[in-house]
Amino acid sequence: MAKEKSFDDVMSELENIVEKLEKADIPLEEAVDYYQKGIELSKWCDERLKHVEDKVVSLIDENNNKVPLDDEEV
Amino acid sequence: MAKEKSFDDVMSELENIVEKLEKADIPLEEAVDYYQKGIELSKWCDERLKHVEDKVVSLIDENNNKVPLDDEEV
Amino acid sequence: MAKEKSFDDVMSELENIVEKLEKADIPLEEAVDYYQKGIELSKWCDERLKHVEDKVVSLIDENNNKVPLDDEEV
Amino acid sequence: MAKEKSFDDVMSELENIVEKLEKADIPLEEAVDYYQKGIELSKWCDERLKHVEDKVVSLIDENNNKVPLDDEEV
Amino acid sequence: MAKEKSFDDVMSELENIVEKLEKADIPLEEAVDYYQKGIELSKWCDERLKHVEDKVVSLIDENNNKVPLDDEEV
Amino acid sequence: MAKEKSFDDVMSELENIVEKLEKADIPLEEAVDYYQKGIELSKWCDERLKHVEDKVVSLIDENNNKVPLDDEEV
Amino acid sequence: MTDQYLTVSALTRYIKRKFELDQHLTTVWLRAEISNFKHHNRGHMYFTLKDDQARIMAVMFNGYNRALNFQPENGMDVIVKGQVSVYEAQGQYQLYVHEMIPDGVGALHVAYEQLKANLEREGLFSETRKLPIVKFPKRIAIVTAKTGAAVRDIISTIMRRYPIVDVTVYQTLVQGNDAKFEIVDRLKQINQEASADTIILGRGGGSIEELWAFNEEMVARTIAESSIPIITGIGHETDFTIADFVSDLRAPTPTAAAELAVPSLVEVTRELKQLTGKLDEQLMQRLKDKKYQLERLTSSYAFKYPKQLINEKEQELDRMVDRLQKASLRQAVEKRQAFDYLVKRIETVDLKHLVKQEQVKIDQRKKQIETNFYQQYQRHLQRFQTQLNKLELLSPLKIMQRGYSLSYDKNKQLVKSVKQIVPGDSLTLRLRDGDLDCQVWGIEEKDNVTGGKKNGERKEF
Repeated sequence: MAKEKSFDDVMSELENIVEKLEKADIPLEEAVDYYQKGIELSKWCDERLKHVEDKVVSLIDENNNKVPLDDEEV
Repeated sequence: MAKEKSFDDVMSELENIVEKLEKADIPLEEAVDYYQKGIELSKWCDERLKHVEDKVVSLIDENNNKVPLDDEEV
Repeated sequence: MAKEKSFDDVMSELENIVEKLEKADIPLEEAVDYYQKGIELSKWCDERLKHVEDKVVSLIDENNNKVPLDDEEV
Repeated sequence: MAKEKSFDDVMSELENIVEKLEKADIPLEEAVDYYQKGIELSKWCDERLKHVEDKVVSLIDENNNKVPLDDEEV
Repeated sequence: MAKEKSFDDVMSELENIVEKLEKADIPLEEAVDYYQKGIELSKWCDERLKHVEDKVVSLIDENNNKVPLDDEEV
Repeated sequence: MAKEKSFDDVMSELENIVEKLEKADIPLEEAVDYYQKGIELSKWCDERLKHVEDKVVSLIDENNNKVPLDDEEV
Repeated sequence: MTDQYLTVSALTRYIKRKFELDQHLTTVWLRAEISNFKHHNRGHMYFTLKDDQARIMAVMFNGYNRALNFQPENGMDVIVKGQVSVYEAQGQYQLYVHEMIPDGVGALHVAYEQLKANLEREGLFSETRKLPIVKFPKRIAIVTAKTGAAVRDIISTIMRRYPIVDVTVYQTLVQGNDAKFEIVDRLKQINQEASADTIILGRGGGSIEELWAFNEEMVARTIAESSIPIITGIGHETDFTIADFVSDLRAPTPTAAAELAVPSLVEVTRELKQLTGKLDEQLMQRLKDKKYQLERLTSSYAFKYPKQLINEKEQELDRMVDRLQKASLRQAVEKRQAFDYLVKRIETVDLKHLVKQEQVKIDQRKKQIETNFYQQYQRHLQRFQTQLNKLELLSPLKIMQRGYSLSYDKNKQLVKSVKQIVPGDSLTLRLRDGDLDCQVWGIEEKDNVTGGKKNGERKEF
């Protein structure tokens, strides 16, 4: 998957696929293809999200070390 | 049978044969031909399905291995 | 008897002969001929049927050997 | 960050970013960029404040030495 | 601070600064600058007053030698 | 202080100075200057008053001769 | 015709208006003798003024005659000032007297009044042209007679109050014809010499004639021209001379003039002390004010607690960082939730089930094909068996069970006539239960089907 694609674009794509998969009359092979594509996209999204989550958390940790705020709040 | 044929096409064909065989006045040789064709097609479908099943299993396995979500759910 | 002849054609012929034989005033010699012909045709039909049966059995065997599905289902 | 920027300008910038982040429909990558920028700005503000505080403390000390006001108050 | 400035001018300046400092929305850097300036000015005023007091006391002493006034007043 | 100045003028000046000093909003330096001037003036007046000589009352007679007036006469 | 007549009242009023409009009649100075004097008990005076040839009725109302310092009586020569008008009720013109003095001094009074009026008109009495009296004079010139109570009173008063002043007495005549010249000379002399900062012009009490020098125009003008302030103390309290009007300050008596000319030394000393005290007091007060002002400024909240300026910013920053982190986390969490939801939805797609469904479908088809084919097969089989059964039932071989047989030649042709056969031919004789191979030995032809022998011909093998 190209790095240029945004998370939200990919999420839209994924949602699209999920909707297609949820239709009752989808041909089996198409379903499998969509499923495969969906798995692929969800992996990409997951990695992306994990990366972001790690970043946010690490920045917050780092920040908390320097600017201690109320622990309950953060 | 050409690989290009879709599973659903073949299933339609198969159904077609069933309908034809249901007609009362079908000549024996034709019936045999249909029968032979039907068996052939159903074999093809079986194989195809088997192949799809393998793929599905491997996709699900793959998915489960890389994106471990709640175990009970998957 | 030509192989091109269909089972139904032959059956029609046989039926024809039987009808002729059912007529009371048919000379014996003719009756014998018809009968003889009828026997011939019936033999052909019988063979034909047997042949079909064999073929079906072999197809079923073949099918069962190559695509073993759930035993109960097939 | 350029030294010429005032604390209040940077705070406004920070607030701007926070407001953007508080909107529900922001794309993930933008959110990350905003967040990173926000952290950067908040660090800058923090340092600025520390710097200013030191300055004020030294001014107070200096003031107390030369123009003694109420000790408890300052 | 230039000696030419009058005590009252400097007091006005100081008052001005105090007013500005009392405004809640004053930018940080400005506030500190004002504070610094205010400290400077208040020192100057204080010294000025002390100087004047000394001068007056010496004048009064001188004066009292020739025109004795009520001691309690001075 | 010039000798030519009359006691009257100096007293007025002194009064003037006191009036000016009574104004609450007089600049500090001016106040000191006024004070200094006032002290000077009051000294001058004081000296003037202390310096009471026996004044001779003289008479300009019909002949425009200046003669001391007899004490008995006065 | 009657319209041309006036009423007496109208005529009288007309005449009265004429009197009142005549300037000569509104201010009249008159010298005459009083007769028929009557002082009415309500205060008004009624009398006749006469000379050798004429008389005029006169009235002096209460308000005017109260100022008189003598009692008018019949035969008295007087000078009066008044206005001529008409008493309408009597149709009588009369003099309404405003002022009255006994004749003799009368001429002087007229001169006095006329000079006073002139000088006043010139503005010599105006307060604005009066010089201020020096509060603390250094040299005082006293213009008065060398001897007498006046000069003594003046000098002693000055010496008692303010001994530090120089006093010079400029001797002068104060009565008689030459007095005015001496007074003028002295005043001019003092001005020329600039030998004083205050002049006291004084004289003791006396009659109007004795004080007359001070009513002379030249004296008045000299006083007015003086560049040194002049205090007049002439006569008694009730005496007002022209000099008094022109001088810069009028004192009722010579002693009073001395008091006005100099301050009291005791008072001056007290005043100086007060001023000096105020000087200290005020400066200290100003210093106190400034100190207080400075203290107020330096103790202002913002100035005293500068950290407060930072504290607010600190809090602001903390709040902002909180918001930043919350918002960022929320963003991540929301994306995660949205994502997880999608993933869950994908996972609920049961592909295995789909496969199973397809498998079931395939199997169904397969079964249907088999069933349908079997039915077809059965149909064909039945059809066949039906015919086969029928065929068997109709088999001509059954006829042969009754003893018939069928003969077939060597070509397997049914032999239907003897003519098909020659002796020696082989025949197959089919019986019910088998075939017999036979050879024809002889042929015997018979007629037709009836079975009669044909000519009895017999062929033999």
